[in-house]
Amino acid sequence: MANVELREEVSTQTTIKLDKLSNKTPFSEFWRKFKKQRLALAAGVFVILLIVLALFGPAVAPYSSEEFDYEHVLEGPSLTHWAGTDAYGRDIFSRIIEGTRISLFVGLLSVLLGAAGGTVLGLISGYYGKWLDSIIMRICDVLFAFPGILLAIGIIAILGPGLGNVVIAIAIFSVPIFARIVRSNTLALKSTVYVEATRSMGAKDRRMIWKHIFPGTASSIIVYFTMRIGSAILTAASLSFLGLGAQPPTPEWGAMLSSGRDYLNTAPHVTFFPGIAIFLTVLAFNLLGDGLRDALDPKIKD
Amino acid sequence: MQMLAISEHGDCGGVKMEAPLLEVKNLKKYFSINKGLLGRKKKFVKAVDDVSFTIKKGETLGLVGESGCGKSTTGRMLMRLLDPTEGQIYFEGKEISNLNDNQIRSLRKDFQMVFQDPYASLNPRMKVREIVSEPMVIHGIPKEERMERVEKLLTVVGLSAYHADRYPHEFSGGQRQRIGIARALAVNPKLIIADEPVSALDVSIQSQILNLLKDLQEEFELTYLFIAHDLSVVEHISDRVGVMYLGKIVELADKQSLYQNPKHPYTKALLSAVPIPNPRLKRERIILKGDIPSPSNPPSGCTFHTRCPLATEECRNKIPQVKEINPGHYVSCHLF
Amino acid sequence: MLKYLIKRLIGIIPILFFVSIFIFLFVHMIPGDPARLVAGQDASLQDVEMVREELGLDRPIHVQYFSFVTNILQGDLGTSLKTKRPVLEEISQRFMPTFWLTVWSMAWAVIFGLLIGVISATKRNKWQDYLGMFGAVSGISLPSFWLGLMLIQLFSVQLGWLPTGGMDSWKSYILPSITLGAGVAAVIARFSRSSLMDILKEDYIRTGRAKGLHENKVVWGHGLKNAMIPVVTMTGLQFGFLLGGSIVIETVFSWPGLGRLLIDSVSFRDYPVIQAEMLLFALEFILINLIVDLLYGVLNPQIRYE
Amino acid sequence: MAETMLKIEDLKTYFYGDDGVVKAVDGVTITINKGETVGVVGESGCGKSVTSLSVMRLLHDTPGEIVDGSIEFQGKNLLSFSEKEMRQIRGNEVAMIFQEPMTSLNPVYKIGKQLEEAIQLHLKYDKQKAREHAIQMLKLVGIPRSDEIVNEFPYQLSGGMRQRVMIAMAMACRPKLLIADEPTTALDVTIQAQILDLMRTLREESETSIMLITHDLGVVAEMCDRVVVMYAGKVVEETDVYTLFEDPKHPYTRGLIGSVPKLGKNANRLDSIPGNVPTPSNMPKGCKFAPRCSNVLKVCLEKEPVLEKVEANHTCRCWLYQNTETVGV
Amino acid sequence: SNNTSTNNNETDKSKEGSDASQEVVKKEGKDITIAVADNFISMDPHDTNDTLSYSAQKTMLEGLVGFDKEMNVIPVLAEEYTANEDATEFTFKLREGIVFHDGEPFNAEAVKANVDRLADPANNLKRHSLFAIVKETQVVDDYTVKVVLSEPFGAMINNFAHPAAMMLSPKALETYGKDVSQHPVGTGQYVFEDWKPGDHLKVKKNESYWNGAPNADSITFKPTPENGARVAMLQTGEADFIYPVPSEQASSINGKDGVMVENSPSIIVRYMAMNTLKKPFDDKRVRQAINYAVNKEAFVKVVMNGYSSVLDSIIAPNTQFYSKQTPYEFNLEKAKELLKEAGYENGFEATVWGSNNSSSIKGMEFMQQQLAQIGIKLEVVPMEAGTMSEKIWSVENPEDAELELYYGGWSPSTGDADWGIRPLLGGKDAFPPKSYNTAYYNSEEANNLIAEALSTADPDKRKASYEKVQKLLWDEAPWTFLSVDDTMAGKKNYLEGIYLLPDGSLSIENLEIKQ
Ligand SMILES: Nc1ncnc2c1ncn2[C@@H]1O[C@H](COP(=O)(O)OP(=O)(O)OP(=O)(O)O)[C@@H](O)[C@H]1O
Ligand SMILES: Nc1ncnc2c1ncn2[C@@H]1O[C@H](COP(=O)(O)OP(=O)(O)OP(=O)(O)O)[C@@H](O)[C@H]1O
Ligand SMILES: [Mg+2]
Ligand SMILES: [Mg+2]
Repeated sequence: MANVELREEVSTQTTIKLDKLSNKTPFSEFWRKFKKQRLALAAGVFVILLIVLALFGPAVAPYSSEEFDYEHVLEGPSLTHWAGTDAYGRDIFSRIIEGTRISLFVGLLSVLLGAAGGTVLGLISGYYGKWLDSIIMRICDVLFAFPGILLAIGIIAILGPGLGNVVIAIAIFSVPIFARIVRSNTLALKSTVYVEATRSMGAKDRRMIWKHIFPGTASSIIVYFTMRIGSAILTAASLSFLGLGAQPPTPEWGAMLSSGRDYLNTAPHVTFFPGIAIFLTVLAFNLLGDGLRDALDPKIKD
Repeated sequence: MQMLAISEHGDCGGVKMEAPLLEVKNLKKYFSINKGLLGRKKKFVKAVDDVSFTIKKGETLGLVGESGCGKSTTGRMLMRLLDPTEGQIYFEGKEISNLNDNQIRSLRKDFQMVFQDPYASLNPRMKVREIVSEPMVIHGIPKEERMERVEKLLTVVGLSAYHADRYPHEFSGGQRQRIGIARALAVNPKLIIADEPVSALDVSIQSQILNLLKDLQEEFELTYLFIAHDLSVVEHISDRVGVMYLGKIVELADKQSLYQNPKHPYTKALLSAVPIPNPRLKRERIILKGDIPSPSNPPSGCTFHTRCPLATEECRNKIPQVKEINPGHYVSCHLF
Repeated sequence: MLKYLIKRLIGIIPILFFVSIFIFLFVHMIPGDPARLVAGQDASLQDVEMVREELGLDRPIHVQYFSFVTNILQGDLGTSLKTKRPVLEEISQRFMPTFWLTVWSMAWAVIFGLLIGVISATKRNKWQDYLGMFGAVSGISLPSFWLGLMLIQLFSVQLGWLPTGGMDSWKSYILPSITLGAGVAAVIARFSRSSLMDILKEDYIRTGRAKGLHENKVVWGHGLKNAMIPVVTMTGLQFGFLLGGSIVIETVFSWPGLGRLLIDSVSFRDYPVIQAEMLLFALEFILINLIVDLLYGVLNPQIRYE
Repeated sequence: MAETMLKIEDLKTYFYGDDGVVKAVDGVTITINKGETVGVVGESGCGKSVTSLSVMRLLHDTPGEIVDGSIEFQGKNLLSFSEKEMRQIRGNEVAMIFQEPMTSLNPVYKIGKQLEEAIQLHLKYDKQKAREHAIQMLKLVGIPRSDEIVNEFPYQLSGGMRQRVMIAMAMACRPKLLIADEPTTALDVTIQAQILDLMRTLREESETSIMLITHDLGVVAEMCDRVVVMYAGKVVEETDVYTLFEDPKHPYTRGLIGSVPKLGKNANRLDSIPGNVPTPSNMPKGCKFAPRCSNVLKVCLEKEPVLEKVEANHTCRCWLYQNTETVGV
Repeated sequence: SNNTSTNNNETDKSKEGSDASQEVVKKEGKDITIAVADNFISMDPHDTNDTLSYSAQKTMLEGLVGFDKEMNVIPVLAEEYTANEDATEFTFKLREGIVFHDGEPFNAEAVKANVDRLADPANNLKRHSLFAIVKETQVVDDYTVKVVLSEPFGAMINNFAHPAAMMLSPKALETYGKDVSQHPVGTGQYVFEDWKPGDHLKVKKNESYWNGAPNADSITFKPTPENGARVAMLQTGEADFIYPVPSEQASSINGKDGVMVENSPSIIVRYMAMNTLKKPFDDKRVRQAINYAVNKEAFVKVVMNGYSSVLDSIIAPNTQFYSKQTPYEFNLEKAKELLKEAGYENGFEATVWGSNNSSSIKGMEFMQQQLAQIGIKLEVVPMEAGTMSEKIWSVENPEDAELELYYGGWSPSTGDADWGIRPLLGGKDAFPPKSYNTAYYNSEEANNLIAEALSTADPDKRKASYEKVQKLLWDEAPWTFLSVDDTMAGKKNYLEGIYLLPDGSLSIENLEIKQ
């Protein structure tokens, strides 16, 4: 009898309609906030464009990036060569298009590796705490204590030059950054009531970490990920500037910038266009990151 | 029939008066806070300091006290979310305070918790269905059964099945608290520890939840440890009530004697401090002076002596013992 | 407070220990034979061996580490393999230029960054905010060496207002510190904006307004001091960025600082100099962050007594 | 008739947010006389705080805007005041105590400085005098060692003490009107009793008018002369405190009083108002309370009732009590 | 020796677009700033092995004898010198009345102190090797000094002419000890003022210089590694003279702002060495094919921006005993044919190593493009100096060498053929790590010819041998022969008498400021 009564009361109590709020998934919520940010949206479109370029670039590029023409070196922008030609008479526009793939590859892959490593370390460190935490954090401190570029120079000196090693170098010094962010997020999430609730049900560590804590850190990881891509591209460019980056004739933007810097007053377009490409790309990733941050999690900061 | 399944143990439980469902003996929890160079000199927060009580099957024990007096810490120790510094906890006669994490895990389904903050206690990234079925996943209940049961549970707590595929943020506070309760009920617990389950809710919603908890208790023969700071709420829901002050239970009695005939000066003051929603009722108030002392630096003797209007020299120096002044009425005060 | 300081200083020791091992291994892992580089082009194989022995590079690595550490503890950083001058002297001469460059960069970055941040936060979603933030994001998005070269072109070559490099007058600080500080200013601007925006939502800001305080006083007095707390921490971390940035910027602006010395020593495999310099970087970074933590205590009274 | 201190008439404060317009305050009328304490009760989100912030004109940092109505303070329309004029009123003639004592004090400044700021600004005291006055105020609100406390930071104080500092700050310039927005919600019962006691004493001494916002009917019963009940941005009932508890008219008020567990009354079940407070995005047409009302009429679902006098000194917004003539209006 | 004199306007490449009648710009004061590409390492001539440091030292220090522009030995601090028959005793008659900058008299004692310092192996000086043969230095009288050798050595006077034998004040040697490298005290035109490593080195006019005070009041050397910055310094007048001028910018700055860029052929050769121990480079036809496949004119134009000339022997024309060979003309057909003969019809893959500065990267990239035309895929690996030394000069066993192709340059500092050939292609004894035979080229015939040339002092015989060896090596093609660099310096047009010597060192003695 009590049963029936209970049910009746229940039915009268649930008169509120949820329909108006329907389909508010976390994603739609995110999208609603994100699409209001014009700049970030534009940046997102630009990034997508870059990715498309990276995938199909060589097909669209008017020339091959290695096609040299010693008769037409260092020519300024014209109808035939939209961004002019470089010291070997190669079409700078085509090279920039092809370079998109490389810069994105370096940016994405290095940060991806760094984020993966850092996330795992951060989760472990934050979740288990104690000596594990101390050790991981001390290592991060040590890595932190050195300027990123310095570490990269050293790592490349050890591993040898080349894009692959640039990726590894950037990944390595991205690790502590992600580790710290994820750790602090983990610490915060670990003490949330819902994680405690799960623990009180008897969940194992693995479940707690992957089902409850990791998804909670995901938004900061994504935001940071986007922003770090920008700095990874810049670091790669700096390394190329110091002669430690991509190998010729790879049309890596930083390498193009670096090799063109001797023509700064004779043929400024050789540095200008790759410089703009780097600037716009990094800008786009930063703006996108900003937008994501505002939409995903207003609490994380630089 | 499924309803029966949920109340399984309630049916066969019967009345076993002899052994209490839960027995707590001399429970203590000291949090250490590092002070001094390299943390060598340890300082303690005596969050819970020598607490003993029992809860019988099917009854509700209310625990009241002001903020920071150790109510939640007690609750969390019972849930084994915290390890007691000292003391024993017996569940159905079996000591659970010395089990390790793995051993306790399977026992966890017998006691569940309802949390104070309905906004924070649900993972915002999970759908209601996942939230409610999570304890079942953890305790290995097969999928088909889970799905069915989630919907049943939602109905039981006054929501409907079609809420299952929504996210917590789409619900109001009261509804979320219902989801939390549904989750707690999912694995047929015997004991529910409710840590201020209504204090974050509006009055009109609070009464809904209180009614629901009462109904569920009746239906599933649940046992509650009900933690709250609102004396009227505790009075409403509990059979027996314990009053805590600075990590200690200062008075513990059945509801009637405690509210009608409070013994401890603190209980008296507390009761008189509650504003009564009746403008004509002008009561004699005992306004306590001063603030609640910090548990990291508790007063000597009776911890209440700094605010007690009746404090004597003895109170300052001697820690009072718990005395049973009437059958079932325990007080810890030098006056008795 | 003093206790805290002592505790923190003691806490540095294990980090430095890790750092020293790390540096040592790191430096020795870099391929390249300093003995050959020291001996020079004309050297015979025997000469190289002699140099190796003279430099102690033929000893087992742990012995080398041990003597490295004991020497350091005795205040002896060794002698440069390249110039044969004491490393201490080598580094101390290069320290001030980098120090001042860093300080000036940081100074303008903090001032401008804060200014932009505060304006953006108070003029939220107005054109000032958009302009400020676009500028800030641009600041982080520019390759610093490119910015440096462009500034030289514009201000030195075209306009002839400022020197291209060197360290002769206050004027020579302008371009390098702008270049070096741009990224940091941008980070500070963004950070202080979001920090201040959070703070301005706090209850005590409302309290300030309810008291009848002028809006400026609320923002600059009550808001900023609180907003500074996280900004200060982050600024400390940016020093690391500056130290790293100086490596590139010093090359561009021919700055006689540690960054260039490091590049030179790395290519010469001048172990003692690299080691000492990396140790110095690490120590500097750690100390700055210690100072930042103390500053944090000054800003945040609650920390003080812990 | 007593002197009118504050007269809020048909105040409408809307928020323009992501999901469109939120009518947080949608036609609120409250009058407070000199020396009177008026309670404002209602569930969370019904617009109590927004009403008080509207009076203080402190909405400019939110997407909120006063779109209609008038707020008269001592006969002057506050809505026509410039920001500068408002600053002279704020903290001076009208002061406010906020809900959260823990966060309403600036953590980085000493208590003394925070108190003196307003004193120096409004009373034009010099530093020395302002300090003395601050210490005096702290003594008045019963803070022991007040000359030391002025040199301490908020984190060194307990919640009750901070709330007392807030009260001292609000009272420092002898305001004519004090708006207390849930001043005791965050505090423990014994501390709440202290604070309420203190407010009562202060009121008696200084004849300040008080607008006391709360959702605790016990506090209302204890403190107020008159009570305004709000629901979903609107005043639904207004009367003196005795009538409210003895003869509540509006079904919401009745439900509210019934759902509070009362000390000593041992009911097995509480009355409860079913359903939830409507959210801005699914505001019902007609009477906002209709979906939860046990006495719902057909008209309730279609048309919004108006606030109308049902007895002398008792107004109510409910179709059950509406005259047919007014229905037509 | 036939080092051609450095005629600034000898080549007209630099003159394109330049206005020769450009007005002489105004110079405030007589303080000269010279921007250079690198840091100075030491100011102790006895312990120096880089040209740049010597360039600076030469403003302050002098030797007993020196070289003139044609690399002839001329007296400087010594009025005359004599050697005994069997070349074991060299006697110098010193110029009288000269004092060091610190007031110490320059006399036989001073010379003895310097030579003894150099001769003592315990001092561990980098230039000890040049004087290891000295047995004893005797003070004959105040102004006569006699150096006795332990064995006969006819070319000893050249060692004395080397900057390594410049004289330091004995007092300075005593007071500063090793630190004399920070405090050079000599007899030269300029007096050391201060040196902030990495920032600047400043010398000021020596008013009492024995040969008349110099023209400039002071000279400040500023190491400016970044090309653009160095050029900008010259443009803005922060520097009065810079070197090297990056060839990329030479024509654009020349003739503007009173800037003159001066270039002249150096003795620096650019080449790509091929490891002849390794397949496929062990096959002469492959090596020749590569030589045919590279368009040297294009190399000069693209990589060197026109500021170099095509290399037509293994040594530069300004080097002693140079003999011109018939260049491998650019002929892809022939190259492909040769490859086919060698069995590499479809080309092959190889890796080229080189330094990581931008011009070297550019050169390697050019090689990559050129060789791609005959199906050879080059991987370009720019290496930072330390790594390269590890990769190339740490390999003890030639068979273990990973090196396939090495892109580099060589400047025979002594300006003679021996030093231009033997360290680079002189057989096993020159293999890394001993020396610079990165081609691992070892031919009996060539080794014999080199030895033959060394075994005689007769210039004609030597010339004949060197002619033969050049012809042989040209045909053997252990290198891809590329170009001879120009020295590139930029100056303001009020400066005269300052120029670069073919070996890239700076000559400043006759500096004049024209106003
Ligand atoms: N993890 C911890 N570390 C240190 N001290 C703690 C910890 N958890 C709780 N405490 C302290 O223990 C005391 C009791 O806390 P507890 O949360 O049990 O109080 P409570 O009665 O539940 O209070 P509230 O009504 O505010 O929830 C408090 O003084 C608190 O500061
Ligand atoms: N800054 C704001 N931006 C948007 N909406 C707001 C803002 N402040 C308040 N509101 C809206 O105004 C309505 C009324 O809020 P208000 O704070 O006045 O409620 P309240 O009655 O004081 O509730 P409580 O008892 O919880 O303090 C709420 O529905 C809220 O959503
Ligand atoms: Mg609690
Ligand atoms: Mg409110």
